[in-house]
Amino acid sequence: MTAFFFAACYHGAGMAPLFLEIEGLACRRGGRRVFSSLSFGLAAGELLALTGRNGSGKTTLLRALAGLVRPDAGTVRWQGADVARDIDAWHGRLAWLGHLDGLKGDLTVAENLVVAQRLRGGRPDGLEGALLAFDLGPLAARQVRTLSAGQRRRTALARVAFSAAALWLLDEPLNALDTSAQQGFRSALQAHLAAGGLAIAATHADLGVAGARTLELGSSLSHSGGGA
Amino acid sequence: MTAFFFAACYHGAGMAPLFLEIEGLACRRGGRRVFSSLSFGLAAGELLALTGRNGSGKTTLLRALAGLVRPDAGTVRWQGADVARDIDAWHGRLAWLGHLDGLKGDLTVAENLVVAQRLRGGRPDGLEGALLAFDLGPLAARQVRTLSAGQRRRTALARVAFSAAALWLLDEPLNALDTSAQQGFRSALQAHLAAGGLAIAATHADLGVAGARTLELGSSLSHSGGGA
Amino acid sequence: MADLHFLANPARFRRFSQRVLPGLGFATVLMLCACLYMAFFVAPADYQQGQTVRIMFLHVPSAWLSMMGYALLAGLGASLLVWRHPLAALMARAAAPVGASFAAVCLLTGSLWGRPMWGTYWVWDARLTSMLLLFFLYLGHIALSRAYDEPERGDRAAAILALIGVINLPIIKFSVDWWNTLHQPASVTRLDAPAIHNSILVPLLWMAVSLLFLFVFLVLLRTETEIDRRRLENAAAQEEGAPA
Amino acid sequence: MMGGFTALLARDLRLVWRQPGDVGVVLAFYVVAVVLFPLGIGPETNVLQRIAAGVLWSAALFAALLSLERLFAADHEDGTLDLLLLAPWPLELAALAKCTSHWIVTGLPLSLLAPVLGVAFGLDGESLLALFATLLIGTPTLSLIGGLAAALTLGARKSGALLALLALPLCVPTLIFGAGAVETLAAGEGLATHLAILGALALVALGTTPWAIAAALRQAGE
Amino acid sequence: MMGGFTALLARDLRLVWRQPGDVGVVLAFYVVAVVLFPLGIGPETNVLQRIAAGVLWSAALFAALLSLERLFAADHEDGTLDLLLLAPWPLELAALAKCTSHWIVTGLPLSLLAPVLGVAFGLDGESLLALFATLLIGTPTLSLIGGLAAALTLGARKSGALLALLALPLCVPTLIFGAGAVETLAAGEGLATHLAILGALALVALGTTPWAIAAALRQAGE
Ligand code: HEM
Ligand SMILES: Nc1ncnc2c1ncn2[C@@H]1O[C@H](COP(=O)(O)OP(=O)(O)OP(=O)(O)O)[C@@H](O)[C@H]1O
Ligand SMILES: Nc1ncnc2c1ncn2[C@@H]1O[C@H](COP(=O)(O)OP(=O)(O)OP(=O)(O)O)[C@@H](O)[C@H]1O
Ligand SMILES: [Mg+2]
Ligand SMILES: [Mg+2]
Repeated sequence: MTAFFFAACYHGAGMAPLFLEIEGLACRRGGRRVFSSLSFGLAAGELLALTGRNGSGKTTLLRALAGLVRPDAGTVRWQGADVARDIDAWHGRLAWLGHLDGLKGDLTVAENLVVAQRLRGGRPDGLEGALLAFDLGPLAARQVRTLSAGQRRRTALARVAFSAAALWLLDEPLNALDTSAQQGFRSALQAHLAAGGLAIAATHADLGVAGARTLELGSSLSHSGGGA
Repeated sequence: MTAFFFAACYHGAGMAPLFLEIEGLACRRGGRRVFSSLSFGLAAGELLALTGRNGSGKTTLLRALAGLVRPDAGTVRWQGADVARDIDAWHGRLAWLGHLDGLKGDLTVAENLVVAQRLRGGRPDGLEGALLAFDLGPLAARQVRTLSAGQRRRTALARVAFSAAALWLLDEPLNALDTSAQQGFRSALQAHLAAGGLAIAATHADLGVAGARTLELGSSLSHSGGGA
Repeated sequence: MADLHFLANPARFRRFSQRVLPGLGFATVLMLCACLYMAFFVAPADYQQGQTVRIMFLHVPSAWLSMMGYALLAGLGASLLVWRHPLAALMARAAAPVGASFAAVCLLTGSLWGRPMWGTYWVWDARLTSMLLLFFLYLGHIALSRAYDEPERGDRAAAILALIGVINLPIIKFSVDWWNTLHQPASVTRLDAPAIHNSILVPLLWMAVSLLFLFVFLVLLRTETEIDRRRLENAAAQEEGAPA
Repeated sequence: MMGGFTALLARDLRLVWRQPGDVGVVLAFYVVAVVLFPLGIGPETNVLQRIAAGVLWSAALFAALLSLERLFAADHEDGTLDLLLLAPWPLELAALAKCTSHWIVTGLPLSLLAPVLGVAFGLDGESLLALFATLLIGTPTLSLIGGLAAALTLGARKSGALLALLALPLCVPTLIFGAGAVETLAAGEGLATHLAILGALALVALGTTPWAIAAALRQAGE
Repeated sequence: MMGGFTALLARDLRLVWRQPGDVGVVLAFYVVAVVLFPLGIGPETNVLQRIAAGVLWSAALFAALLSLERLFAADHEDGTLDLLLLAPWPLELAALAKCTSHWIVTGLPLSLLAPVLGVAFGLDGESLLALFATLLIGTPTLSLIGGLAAALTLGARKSGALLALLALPLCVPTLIFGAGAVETLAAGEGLATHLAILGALALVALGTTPWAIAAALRQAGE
């Protein structure tokens, strides 16, 4: 399972206690403040579960961390350096799973993974492993448009696992997954964390990973800043 | 809550033990057989939970029941009559919730509900109740495109509850809902069943309704036909 | 530049404009009255064109102002995209319809003038067409800035368009030189001495100045309104409160 | 039954009403498209006058097609098409309602705008009236045929290529008689036959396309 | 960096390869659009010859615009645009790759097809060559400018017409010099200046639009 993580690229910087630091982050959508002065940190091997009611700002926070939404205030630091300084390098470090799966219906499952990896500038090695982890072997040659909702979600998750990125940003990863796929996701996530990776996942269900920290977004916390 | 169900329109036919009967249903997608000779029945006030692995055919079955997909074989009967005979009347009896929410981003939450009801040929009475049941009161005047994923899903569920249809067909209704919204959905569903309504819901999670029957679709069952 | 930065803050701008606007409005009205009088009663009729020459006093300044207005949009677009000046977006929103109106006036007076001069209201020559395109670019700017639900996004999209569309300005300016057309070549704005008689040139320039005052007045006034409106919208949005 | 029809029509018009700019945009596109041709051709008035009707009609066709592309696609993507398919009244009426709202929003304003542009091409009063009349009778056909093409391209993947092509050839008769009517007038003949033919084409389209559209939508829902 | 560019280009070309019909549709649209004008105008050869270049060029512009609408919209709707925004290389290159693939799929085949249609308009050999050359140099500009319009209208409330409204005015210089070149030739002058201007326009577009497109895409992702 861990075979397809380039562990070296985010391992070995053991002296830095916190990989990711968020400080005073604030976002607004459509003129409304979603959260403000949000601060927290995440160390290697840690998972942060974002919870909170519908509309509390989980998706917004994830998009702001990725740099897809420009925050009103605050900084995101990776190993001490502001990520806005070299946004391309930052993008190279993270893997994204949104509400939408980000797959091309006309390409097959395998092609989707390979293309996504090439677009990240990576080499598509170890495809088999990623497919296997999400039980996609028999579907590898199927066009994505002929897949069911859960099969598509699994493909999107396989893309994340395949990316070998240090930080996973996941928006409701368990959506549409059946129990065995949820189990597969859990082991992939645990392997990622064990290899020193970081993950932030918005979720309404229990992710089932021991030692996960939780950040609850919500009207009360979001204004005062939610410590993890 | 039950105020906006026209209970009369599907109550009072107490002599018929089974409202819905499915017999020998078979569907194929893209040349592959998804399920065949599927038979089951559902009486008034009953809930059937469709479970099964990703790709086992839950969505296909729901679409076939609604008449959106033409089955290869088999019949669907409502109070003894084949629904294919008068498909418009059949459509008038059911409420649909798909993987997609079926909402117009440019309309507000309240407008979406009213318009959907008008399109069903119904009168938009008791809107307040439907909004309240899913905690949508404060969002009623917001354009749907500015809502978060869960807020949209709640609006789609409110549309179903508002429809006063006898049969609810729900594809993964719990998707993207936070815990309190899940609770709200459960009470709405229970009220619907208590008023003599029927519901079939594809789900990977527990719906949390006592006395629900389960039909597991899957490679082993789907060929032999899954009794409930 | 320092001044611009100073005014980039909407609240400060509002204080500034409230102080300036009444005087500016008064001056604009006075000057317009004086200039219209000059243009229609003092300036002589042209020996070739007769009374129709008076259309020029409206036509030429509005052509200049509509081009200047678009250059302003481009400048505001740059300062929105590069420095994120919040005021730039509001001012661009305010300026676009004003500039579009001047472009429309230029087109209208031009074609009214064309009837007696060229025997037709409209010909598809390069100057006229590129001017029409300027009008379209204004329309595109207005449409784009209103095509988004989040006004900020409309502002930024329109700013990008303004920066690209600025290419049209030199085309308008030099179209008469690049293609030989019906339209008058530059006779005022030339490198050497203007080729117009002073009795017409002077009222023309005065007219241009007073219409410039009108332009500035309208843009400032509309910017102020935009600021108030944006504030009201934001307040309304906040009032809806924490979403359920 | 008619309740559903009017509900759908009202919904679509309300969606447009929310974005009145969208109508303006189609009109603006029309103006720009009409302006482009003289640009390419050059400013000789007699040539322009000669081809005015053809240009004004063809541009109307393009404007209609351009705005038709999304007629059903939007409903398909947000899942409301499923709700239409599941409405308890004939899908044919829904198809008709969609095409009607499209015509109200594009065909009608285009018919009103075309004569104004015709002035710039130097058309005389009678020709302008003929232009208006032919567009008013002809544009419903374009909306219906275009609606069919839009519905067909929603469905099976491969047919998309073949069937997008279908719209233009099907619209050719309307175009020929529409533009032809104005030219006939210039040649001193009456309008009546041309208008009658346009009317007949519209009736044929009205009598066939709603069923075809409904069938196409049903298979897109599968 | 270039790896990402070629990966994206290869992906888009492969998607087209999966649906070769989509290219066919654009070409067929072009043929039909070009054929429509003589139908509207009537078969007088001298008029046709006079406007041939204008028609062939304008129709190419429309064909390009029609196919541009979905350039970024498809990626936006299925979520792959987020992946492009999050790719660890400049978004400007992604914008360029998308426009390049659009040109390979439409501009290039249109340039090859136009001279063939030109024969039907009675253009002579030299004019045909001029038509081909101007289209070959001019169509990249159309793809770039159209790509910008597509990106600008992405998050906006729908409307291909808005796209056309934005793109058409910006494409006008290319159109004038493209169609003008063929006409100049007919008037006995050389092609060189026109081709040089078209080339200059293409370079200006190449030097500005990728940045503008990237900026527009970034704000659409918000
Ligand atoms: C709709 C038709 C017309 C349009 C769109 C139009 C447009 C313009 C524009 C854009 C300018 C400013 C050029 C510059 O400053 O470089 C201008 C200037 C001028 N126009 Fe027109 N024009 C039109 C018709 C006419 C007609 C019919 C006449 C008279 C025969 C005329 C006479 C002039 C003159 C004398 C100037 C001043 C040139 C100078 O000193 O720079 N225009 N026009
Ligand atoms: N358009 C299609 N063309 C071909 N095959 C399809 C198509 N849609 C679905 N299938 C296949 O049909 C089978 C059943 O799909 P369906 O969507 O009904 O599954 P499901 O039980 O709803 O799964 P999920 O839990 O993932 O939503 C799957 O194997 C899927 O790959
Ligand atoms: N485009 C938008 N315009 C205006 N407001 C928006 C927009 N998108 C989201 N919002 C609002 O911003 C708030 C946060 O939304 P967000 O999508 O981040 O919530 P979330 O925590 O992900 O919710 P969910 O659990 O439902 O996915 C919500 O109140 C939502 O209504
Ligand atoms: Mg969310
Ligand atoms: Mg499913």
